[in-house]
Order: sequence, then C-alpha cells, then structure tokens
Amino acid sequence: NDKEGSSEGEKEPVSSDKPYVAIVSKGFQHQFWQAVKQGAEKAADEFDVKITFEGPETEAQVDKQIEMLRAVLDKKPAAIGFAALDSKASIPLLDEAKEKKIPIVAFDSGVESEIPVATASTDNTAAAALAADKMAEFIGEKGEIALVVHDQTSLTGKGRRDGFKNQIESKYPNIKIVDIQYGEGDPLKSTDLAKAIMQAHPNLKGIFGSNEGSAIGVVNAVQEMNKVGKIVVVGFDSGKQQIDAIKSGLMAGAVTQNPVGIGYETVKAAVAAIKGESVEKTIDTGFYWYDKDNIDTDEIKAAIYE
Amino acid sequence: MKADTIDQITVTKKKNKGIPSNTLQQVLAFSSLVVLVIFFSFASSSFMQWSNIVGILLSTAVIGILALGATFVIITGGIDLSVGTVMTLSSVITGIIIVNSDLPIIVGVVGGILTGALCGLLCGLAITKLKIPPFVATLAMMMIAKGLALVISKAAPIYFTDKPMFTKIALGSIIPGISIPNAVIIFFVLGIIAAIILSKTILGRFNLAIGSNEDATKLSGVNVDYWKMTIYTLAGAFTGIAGVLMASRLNSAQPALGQGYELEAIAAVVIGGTSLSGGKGTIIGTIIGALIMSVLTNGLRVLSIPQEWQTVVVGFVIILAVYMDILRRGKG
Amino acid sequence: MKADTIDQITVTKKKNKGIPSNTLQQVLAFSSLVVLVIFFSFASSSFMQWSNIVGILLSTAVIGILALGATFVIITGGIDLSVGTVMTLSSVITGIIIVNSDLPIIVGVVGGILTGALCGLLCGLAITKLKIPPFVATLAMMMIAKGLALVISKAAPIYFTDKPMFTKIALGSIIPGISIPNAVIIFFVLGIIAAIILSKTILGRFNLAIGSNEDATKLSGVNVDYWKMTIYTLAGAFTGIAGVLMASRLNSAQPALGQGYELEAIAAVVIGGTSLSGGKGTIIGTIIGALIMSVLTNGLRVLSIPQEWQTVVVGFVIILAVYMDILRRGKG
Amino acid sequence: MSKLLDMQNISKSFPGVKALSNVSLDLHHGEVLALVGENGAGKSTLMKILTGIYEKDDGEVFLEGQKINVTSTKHAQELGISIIHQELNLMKDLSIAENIFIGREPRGLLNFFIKDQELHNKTRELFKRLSLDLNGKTKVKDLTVAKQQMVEIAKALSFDSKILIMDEPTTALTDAEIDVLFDIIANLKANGVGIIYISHRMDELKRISDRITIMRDGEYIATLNTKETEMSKVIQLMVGRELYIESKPTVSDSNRETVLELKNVSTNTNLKDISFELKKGEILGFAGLMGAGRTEVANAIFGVDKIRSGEIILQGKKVQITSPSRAVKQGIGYLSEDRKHLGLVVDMDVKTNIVMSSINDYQTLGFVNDQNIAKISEEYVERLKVKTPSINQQIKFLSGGNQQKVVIAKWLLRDCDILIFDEPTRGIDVGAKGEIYKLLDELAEKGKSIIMISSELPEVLRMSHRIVVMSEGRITGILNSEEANQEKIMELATAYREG
Ligand SMILES: Nc1ncnc2c1ncn2[C@@H]1O[C@H](COP(=O)(O)OP(=O)(O)OP(=O)(O)O)[C@@H](O)[C@H]1O
Ligand SMILES: Nc1ncnc2c1ncn2[C@@H]1O[C@H](COP(=O)(O)OP(=O)(O)OP(=O)(O)O)[C@@H](O)[C@H]1O
Ligand SMILES: [Mg+2]
Ligand SMILES: [Mg+2]
Repeated sequence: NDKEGSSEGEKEPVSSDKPYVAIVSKGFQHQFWQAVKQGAEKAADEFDVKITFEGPETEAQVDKQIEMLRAVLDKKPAAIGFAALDSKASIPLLDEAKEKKIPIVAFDSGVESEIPVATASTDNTAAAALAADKMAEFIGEKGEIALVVHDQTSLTGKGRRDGFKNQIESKYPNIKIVDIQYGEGDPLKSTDLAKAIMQAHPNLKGIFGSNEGSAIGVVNAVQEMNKVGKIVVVGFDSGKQQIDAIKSGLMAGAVTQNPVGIGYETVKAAVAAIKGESVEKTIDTGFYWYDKDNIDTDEIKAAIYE
Repeated sequence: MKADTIDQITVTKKKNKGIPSNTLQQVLAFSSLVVLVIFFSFASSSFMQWSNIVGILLSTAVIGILALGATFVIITGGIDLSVGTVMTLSSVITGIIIVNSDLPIIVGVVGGILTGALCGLLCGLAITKLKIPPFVATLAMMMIAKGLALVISKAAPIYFTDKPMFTKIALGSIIPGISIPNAVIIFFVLGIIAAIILSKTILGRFNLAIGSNEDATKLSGVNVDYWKMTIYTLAGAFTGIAGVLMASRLNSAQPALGQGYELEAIAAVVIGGTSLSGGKGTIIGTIIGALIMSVLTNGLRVLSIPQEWQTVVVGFVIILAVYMDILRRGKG
Repeated sequence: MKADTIDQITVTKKKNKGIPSNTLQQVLAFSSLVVLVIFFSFASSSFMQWSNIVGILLSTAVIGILALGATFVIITGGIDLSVGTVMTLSSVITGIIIVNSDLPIIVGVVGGILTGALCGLLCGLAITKLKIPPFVATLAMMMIAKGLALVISKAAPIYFTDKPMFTKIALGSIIPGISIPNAVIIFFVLGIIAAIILSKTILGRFNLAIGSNEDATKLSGVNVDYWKMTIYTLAGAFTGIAGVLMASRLNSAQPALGQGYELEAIAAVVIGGTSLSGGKGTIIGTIIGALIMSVLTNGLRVLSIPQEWQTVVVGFVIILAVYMDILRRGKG
Repeated sequence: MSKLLDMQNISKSFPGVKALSNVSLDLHHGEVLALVGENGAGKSTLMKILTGIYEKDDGEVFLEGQKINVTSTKHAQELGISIIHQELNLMKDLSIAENIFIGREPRGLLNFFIKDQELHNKTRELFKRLSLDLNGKTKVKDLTVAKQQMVEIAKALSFDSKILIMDEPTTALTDAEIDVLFDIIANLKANGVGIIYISHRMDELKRISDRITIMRDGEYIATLNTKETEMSKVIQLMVGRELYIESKPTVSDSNRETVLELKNVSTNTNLKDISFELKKGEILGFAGLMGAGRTEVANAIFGVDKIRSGEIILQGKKVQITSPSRAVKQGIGYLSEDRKHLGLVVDMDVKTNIVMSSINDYQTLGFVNDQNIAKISEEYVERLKVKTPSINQQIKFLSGGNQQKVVIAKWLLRDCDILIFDEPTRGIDVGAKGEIYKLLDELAEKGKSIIMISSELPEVLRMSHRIVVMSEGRITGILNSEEANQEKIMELATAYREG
C-alpha cells in the first residue's frame, strides 16, 4: 500500500514498456478458455500490449481465482480482465483495484458490481434458451429429454442448465426433462453418464450437453449405444469434434458463444480504458445457433473454434 | 495403515473351527458386488440389459487398468498419484505421433505405452536413488506430466478423426458375433496377465516381500532398488495402455483430463482389499473393487438418483462393502 | 512408505561425532523455503512487497490449518482424504446457521467447527470400531460430505453479505497498526497450539507412539482406539476452523469447493518431513511445507510463467526441496 | 509359602496347532520359577494367556487364591502382572523414557499435559536403582538390540509388580548385562516378587531359579527343585532324545587359503582399522561386549554400511561390496541378529522365506517353480526340525526359535562360501542348539568359511577355530582356540572401556 505512487506503470514488473493487461479467467485448460485466450492474444498483438492469461483448474475453485487476482494486483497491471467465478466473493479485491486505479474489464458472465468499466459477455441463460427452442423443434415439441451439464454450481453451469430448463418448462408443456446429471465437462465421464441416462429412459428423444466436453460425451454415448438418429443431440460451444459431429449428422446443432470475440473485446476495452477513452459499459459478444446448414457461413466461422 | 498384528491373531483364533477352502474365500469376495448387482437388477429393469452391462464394463476398463498397475505399487507399500495425468500425457504423445507426425498407429500405441513406462521409471528412480518418499515423487510426477501434456498439445485436444482405425482399438470388437468392445477384453486380458505376474513370477514374489519387509528382503540379497524400479515401470506401462485406450475411446487426446483418476484407481485397489501398508493384495480384488465402483455409479445413475445424493450413497456403500469384506475375512 | 531401517541405523550412528544442536537442525529445515524466497525476491520486484507477502500468508492459512490437523492423523500412520470436502460442509453449515437461521455469528462459527469435529469422530469410529482402513473410511467421508454440502446448500453459495462482521473473522485485523489479516494470525496461533499438543501432552505422546508401533502401544495398556478417535476428532475440528475461515474469506460458503484440497494438505505435511508410515513428524515442518507450496505458486505467478509450465516447475521444485531435506538430515 | 499364582489345566489351540493341553504351573512369593522346553513347546503362549494377550480355551487361573480372568494387558498390569516379551515391543521413534512410562506419564495441568522434567527424573531414578547406564532421552531406534532389551527389562521392572514374567530376557545380552539383571532379580526376590523366567540357557537356570517347570509339545512334563536336580535330567525331560555331543574343533591350519581378508577397514559408523583373515573351512568367532561393533563388521562386509577406508579382499581379489545383493552374488550370506526386522519377512510363509535368497534357482524365465520350492522347503523343514504345521504357515505364527531355524535354512539353501552368523543360536533350545553346532561344524568341514558372532562365551569357545575379540569398534586381539579362555577374552573385550 505504501507504494501508491507507482501505479503509473513506471516500475512495471513486465520488462517491456508496453502496457500490461492481466487477464484472470474462469479456467485455462479447457478449449473454451483457450479460445478466449486466442482472442485476447490477437487483440494484444493488434493494440501492442502485453498480456498474461490465467485461470483456476475448475470452475469451483473460487478461492484459487481470488489468489490469482491478488497476485495480479501486486504486479501492478495497467488494466485487468476478469471473469468472476463468484463476483460477491471477489468484491474486496475489486475495491482494492479501484483504489489503485486499475481499470477492470469484466468478461464472460459479468460481475455484479459497478466497478468494472466494461463487461464483455453473453447471456448464458438466453443462449441455453435458444438451444431449448431448437431441441423442442427437433423432437416435435413433445417427449422425454435429459441434460448432461458440466457443473452444478458454477455460474456458467447453472445459467445454461436453468436457461434450458426454464425455457422448456415454460414454453413446452409436452416435453419432460427426465434427468439432469453433471459430468465435470469430462468427456469420458459424460459418455458414461449419458449412456446410463439412455439406459434408464429408453424413450428418450433428446439430450442437451451444456459445454464442449459434455456435448462430446453425449455424442459418444449415442454412438456407443447405437442410437444414432434416434436421439437428438444439442450441444453448446464448439471444437473440432462438435463441428464434425454436426457435419456428419450425429449432432443436430449447437449454440456457440463467441469466445474468441470475448477475449478480443476484453483486451480492446482494457486498452481503451488505459488510454482514458470512454468505453461502452456492456459489450454483447453474442451467441449463435449453428447447424449443418449455416456452419460454413462467415458469421459462424468467426464465432466457432476448432 | 499399520499391519495390526494383534487383530490378526485374534482373527486367526476364530478360524479354529472348519478352515474353509480358498475357493470359497474367492467366491465370497464377490459378495458385495453380487449384492449390488442383484439390488440394482430389482430396482431398475434397465440395469440388467446387455447394453448396460457392456456399458459398465467399458466404463470400468480405463480406471480398472490404472488400478491394476497401482496394485503392484501399493503392494510395495508405495503409492502412485501420477497415474491420472501420466495417462493423459501418454494419450497426448500417442496423438502427436499418429496425428501430427503421421506415423503408423502401432508406433503411436507403443509410444504412448513407453511414455507411461518412462514416467514410471522416473518415479522409481526418484524413490530408490534419491530416497524421495513415493507420495512426494509421484505427486511431483503428477504435476510434471500434467504440465507437459498441456505444453506438448498446446492445450488443445488432438483428434484422431482422420485415423478411423484408431478408434477400433477400444471400441471395435475382435470377437465376432458378441459385441464386447475391445477395451473390455483388453482390461480382462491385462487382469489375467497381472494376476499371473503377481502370483507366478519372481517379480510378484519380490513385490510382496518388499511390501512386507523391505529391509529383510534387502538383507536376503534381493536387489530391492532394481525390483522397485521395475514395478514402477510396469505400473507406468499399464498407465500408458490406459492412456491409449482413453484416447481411442474418445477419438481424441484430451490434455486437460485425468486429474482425480488417481484417487479412483487407488480407491478401487483399496476397496479390493489391498492394504496401503503393503505386503498383501490381489488382482482379483482390484478388479472387483473397480467393478463395485462402476456398478454403483451406473446403478445410481440408471435409478436417476440426484447426483448430490449419489455421492452420499456411494460413500456409505463403500464403507459397507469394505466392512462386509472385513467380516468375511474375519470369519473365513 | 516404509521406514528404511537400514539407512536410519547408518544415519544415526554417524551422529556420534559432534552431534549438531537441535536448533541448527530446525534452522536448516527452513533452507528450501529461504532459497525459494531469495530467488523470487531477485527474480521479481513485486514478490517482496508487503501486500504480496500478506497475500502469500493468507493463501497459506486455510491449507495450512487443514495440514495441521492432517499432521496428527498422518503421524498415527493414517490418512485423511476427507479434509477438503468436510471443510466445505463446515462452511455450508456455518452459512446455514448464520444466514438462513439468522443466529448469532458465534453460533455459526462453533457449529462449523463442531461439524468438522463430528465428521472426524465418525471417521475415527469407522476406523477403530469397524476396522475400515483410514484411506477407505475417509474416502467415504469425502464423498458423503461432498454430497451433503450440495444437498444442504441446495447447490448454491450462501452469502454473508448481510453479516459484515463475519468477513472480519478472516480478513479483519485485531492487531492495530500492522495490517496482518486475522486468518494469518489464527493460522500461526493454531500452529503453536498444535505444536504444544504434539510435544507436551499425552495426546501427542500417544499419537507418536501409535504411529511408531501400534501393537506395542496397545500392549502397554494404552486405549489406542480411544486416542485414535480423539485424534481424528481433533483433526476434524481443525478442518472445521478452516471451513469457517474459508467462508469468511470468500464472504460466502461455496458448496462445490474443497475437493483436491486434501492432496494439497497432505503434500504440505509430507514435504514438511512427516512420514506417511507414521511415528514421526513435526508441526513446524508442516508449516514450512505449506509455506513452500504457496511461496512457489505465488512466485511463479508473479513471474508470469505460463500456467502449464508452472505446474512442471512446481513438480521439480518439490522433488528438489524434499531431496535437500533428505540430504540435510542425512548429514545432520 | 502361600501360592502367589496357580494356573490349572490350561489349554489353547491355534489353527492346525494344539499349542497347550492341560498345562499347570504354580508360583510362590519370592521365588524364581524357570519355565523350560524346546522351541514351540508353548512357553510364550502360556505367558500370553496369563497376561491377557490370548484367550485360553480351557483351564483356570488363580492369583493369591482369587480366580481371575485376565482380559487385556492393561488388566494384567492392574493385577500386578507384568511381562518382558520374547520379541521386542518398543515404539522405536520414541525416547527410552517415553517408552518406559507410556500410558503412565506424570501429568500436570488438566491431567493432559506431560511433566517431562518429572518423567526424566523418574527414568533417571529407575536407571540408578537398576544400575543401568542409559540416557532416557535417546530414541529407541538408535539403540542396539541389546540395549533395547535392557529398556524392555527396565520397563517391566518399573511397574513394581507382584509377578514378573521374563520371556528369554538374556538372548541379546552379554555376560556383564546378565550379571546386572541377576542382581536385580535377587533384589526382587528378596522383596517377595514372584518371577517366571523362560530361558534356553541351562547355566542360567542353575544360577537363579528355585524350581524348574518343564514343558514339551504343549504339555506339562514335570516341576523339579533346582537344587536337587542335575541339568542333564532337565535336558532329557525337555528334549526326550539324544543330544549332539559337541566336539571342540581342531586348531586352524594356517596354511589354508584365505578366502576373505579385511585390511584396515574403517566405516562411517564406528569401525576403526579392522583387519583380519578368514580361512577356508574355518569358523572364526567374534566376541565382545554389547555395542563392541561386531554386527557392524558384518554390515561392512555385507554391503549394508559404506566403507570409508581400507579394503576387502575376497578370494584374492579386491572387491567393492556396495549392497547386500552384491554380497550375496559374491557368495556371502548373512544371518542378522535382528530376526524380526532384518531376518524374516514375517507376514509371508515358511517356504517363501526359505527360498528368498535363492529364488533364481527356482524360476524359469521369471516364473517361479512352486512345486520345487515346496519340495526343497519340506526338505529343509525336516532337516532342521522346524516345528510348523506346514510350509505354508506364516512365519509370524512360529515360535521364536523355529523362526530362527527358518532363517538358517534360507542361508543353507543359498549355499554361500562365506557365511556370517550373527547370534545364530539366539532363542534356540538346547536340542536345536546342538543341531546348529553340528551344522556349523559340517559346513566348515565341507570347506565353507564361517564368521560366528556370539555373545555367549562358552559357545564361542566351543565352536571357533580362532576368536576375534572386539571392543569399541576395534579389534583388540585374535586368539587361537587353544590359548583362548573366558578370562583372556573378557580382558580384551574391556580393553578400551576404562580409557
Ligand atoms: N498366534 C499363533 N497362531 C498360530 N500358531 C501359534 C500362534 N502362536 C503360537 N503358535 C504356535 O504355538 C506353539 C507354541 O508356541 P510358543 O511361542 O508358545 O513356543 P515357545 O515355547 O515360546 O517357543 P520358543 O522357545 O521358540 O519361544 C508353536 O507351535 C507355535 O507355532
Ligand atoms: N544409542 C546409540 N546411538 C548410536 N550408536 C550406537 C548406540 N548404541 C550403540 N551404538 C553403536 O552401535 C555399535 C554397536 O553395534 P553392534 O551391533 O555392531 O555391536 P555388537 O558388538 O554386535 O553388539 P550387540 O551384542 O549389541 O549386537 C557401536 O559401535 C556403537 O557405537
Ligand atoms: Mg517363546
Ligand atoms: Mg550385534
């Protein structure tokens, strides 16, 4: 605290004179976050800033993320990009950042606070609702469906689950959600549990996989159970396997956010904030439904990653 | 984790009347598993279907193979925390060889297995030559393998989509007619091999001896360091095989996977009656332990029990199964 | 995991000439930690800032307290895999009491600690009365606590936003002037208490005796079962305290947190020189072990090492630190 | 004299073994009752029943006329019965003082804190009373087996019991310590304590016992008054067969070739300048007080301890033996004095232990040949008369003496050229002792070279061609068999002690 004065960036630990933008994400190993990282790196190149990108191993590790944010604060970045696993838990550190005059750009699911100068996010709930609509359309608005969700407690997991569920329950009374199981986004575990769901519910008409790992698991399960064509699979996010599955008809389609765009917009907004330019408070990076028909369009190509 | 001699003596006292045959013992070991299977068969009509049974076996294969390797290590009185991430590293290496370098599938398979064996050997070296406790050495290997898997794959999955034959390794079926996936067959074949190694070879004999009393074994002129390294390498090779199967089943090498699998593997071993203090254990026990875990998980899923309750139930059933096993052996 | 008697004998005999003072030994134990700190101080100017040091200590507190409890259990030759999720369950219970039932904060804190102690007691009962191996008993408890935390909290975080005093427990500072968060102070006070328990009380004495030779301790007329249960309960209470601090620090009880912490806690204990085969261990070692881990993690972050490489480096440094410690003791 | 203890018709079975059938025994105040019998006769089992470790199948126990049923060791202690077990039962990571007073620590605050000062004072007092030269703060694992045994004895004595059971307390002790122990026993006797004393050393029985109870194969044979009895009678009742008459070996022939030579060997442990030669077909005895370093010489040769300077010459060639496995490959075998920890894998069965060092001869392509192993094990069990229900019995259920025979069998099977026997007859009954002597003689005759470390001077004198005497890590003299006698050895053995 005693070195308040150094926040102009003279004593940057990062050796170059480029402004330093620290990004603390919700994850880092998984494809989605790697795509966000790609976007961020692209913007960093473009705007000539230095970035670091880190995130905890699972979306349950609220405390690990807070430790990362704390360590980042001590590195005195010019701006911070932050995707909060739990925004309330990070309030004290956000306050500290504000005190140190480090602008914060929230991304992914946003932060329930006035502190971030901008938020680059999409609405998980609305995106999942779109997936629900599509699912309903494919199965003829009636029958049994199930959900394979990647996480029971994280904002993303809950948002997608509830968005999907609420949409079905409110709009499609003839569709019944018979099971919701959680597979940690691990494709192997998701495969096994999707198989068990199909086993328990022979009349199942569709399964929604709430992220890449879950969706792949569902696709594998359908193949291993020889139910290709009998069960409609709707996915979320992208990645080579989902894209292939959609192209080959194993999967009806998926909703994708634009992770590369999220990363890009976050850094872009951060750079603007550093320069003192005004930034839009909310940047909607959008979400898209993609399937066999539109997968090769430019709009979708820009939003999906392999 | 200490051998409880006093209890063993007490236990032996009870044996007085009518020593049961070894076969009966073996059969009884299945009891928890059988009870579970019967219970779920009655609770849900979908449980006993062929496809579900194959599903259970398939989901046991990967963890089961890890557990086979871990059994050897645990019998030495050691532990291997690295199996989860080394498995991942092995599948990434397989991916790199087959997909990125476009070499024949067999090279990739061998490469994956060797990667596992090499990691095992390195753990063994650290444990025997540097005298690092197994927990620490394999914890370090867990982290190193995890990091390397991400570095090598550039944190992106490697897809085998262009190598359709590769998927056949786990999901094809070499036995015509019956639709049992190869992964299951490989698991059981490896189980038999492991059982033979443990009971019929000097490796197995020394493994048990080292676990019972390392010092006495050393003073008998046995090259304990050599055998320990061999055992860790062997366990690593099993891990490598698990990695290849995992990649084949998922049709991709997933670099972020694997952590947490070590606990599941160790759990299967310990539920199977192998003692963490070393010196005793059986392969059949490990296989049963692994099956108990996957029958349980599958059964509860088929019953559509909410997931949070599933974990609670699994916890209780584990206690129960192990307690039944203890009672059985007490009586046996 | 076996004590290597032959080597120990050799080692001890060397002591004959010029036995170094115990103090020197203690100081040397710090060496890996000191080397790390010095290295990072030179490598990055941000490392040695007061706020970063406080951050490191703060991040050590929770794992450190878990590790303190785990030290007792590990010294008995047991293991406790449940600490991570029991910690979570404790913080959820605290949340339920304070937020949902609107009872005074102190009731919630006590409730959280008692939850931990109760879970410990149950593990102890399973281990001593049902003779379930510690690994299995605490694995089951891990799952049960994980499930219950989700069930009780309805899988949603419980926020203490309306109870601003609660956050002060971890992040406030009772020592005026110096801005050291209470969590850090609590950690060190608990460390001192744990050290006193281990070295000055019959609990500690029996703890070491049980770990060293459980049968002999039993033959000496000590009620081993009773003391083991006490030890697991005590460890559980430490876990409960960690749960309360975690909740206070995050201003919320996070029901999905916790799994994986057991490995970190055990790692801290083992890196601190406590043997998993039981019978020996120190509290100061555990504290140093926990600090090594968090200094390392923080230092690498501050240096902006790519995350995948961080894990690799941590793996190597753990091996190195433990090896240095082994050499030191070999020479001492 | 009133009866202090009366055990009547005690029976006990283990799976496959009838360990005791209708055994009776009584003990008076102020008496030393010796309990003798061959290995596996059931002596330890009887005492374990008395101290609540085993439950008896049948029979009754009276203490001072009161019928008792001992349920636990703690209960036994409360009744005033304490025991020194045949196997060491110490917590090696704790200090001597902590071991002795475990569960009985002087307590302060809340009955929870230990008064360490008082604990050490009590220990010091105890040691003074027993004239023991031990530091209570030393960790037990740093002690030699002999000193650990003294700690066990001190622990049992610290109870001030009415009945004290000593199950082979002297196996690890040398004469000096035995003298100390016997003084203590005389003292206890004078105070009215009843002592049950189990030993295989016949000379001891004569010295201290009042009566002798003899057991054979789990049955009671007789109780005799020591004064009126010839030891040969006792032995005959015990063994029930002819004994091997030991012949004093012929003098070593200095023209024989040297198979092993140590030249100025020093170790990081305590050996200084060790030099001696071992000839082909020779039994080279090693004598010395406890802690003299004899075991360390064995460790140095066998590659357990690192050699700092000096050299080892084996069959004329200089060798580096860095590990036990190398030593065995070079044809050296080593029977350790610490049977339980270093000699046997106690959780495994008899046959596995017997073939442990020779498994390479019983395998093809890595597969063990269980049939051959069983055959050869049966052969050795028979040859050494190991008392076991089968070769598949776990070693830990064998009596101490029979365990020792299994270790010997292991090294006989390996067929080494050089054998180091460290206390080979520890805990072995007279009959078996004779058999082992015979065996050693035969081995020597066949051209094997033997180093025999023993703390029993008569044994060393009887068996050795030459005797190396050690003190404080040095060799203080090498005597030929004709010039050696007890006095000379003791003189050399204490050479550095005074200084
Ligand atoms: N726990 C046990 N389980 C099975 N058999 C046992 C057990 N304890 C002892 N025995 C058997 O009971 C018999 C008597 O053993 P015990 O130890 O009492 O002999 P001992 O007279 O003390 O012999 P030694 O002089 O060799 O110590 C032996 O045959 C032994 O193998
Ligand atoms: N408490 C102790 N701490 C360290 N070293 C010890 C201790 N007690 C003995 N020693 C060392 O161990 C050596 C004695 O061990 P060794 O076993 O070789 O003697 P020994 O002649 O075989 O006697 P024993 O009859 O006890 O077997 C001595 O050199 C002594 O210095
Ligand atoms: Mg005996
Ligand atoms: Mg000796």
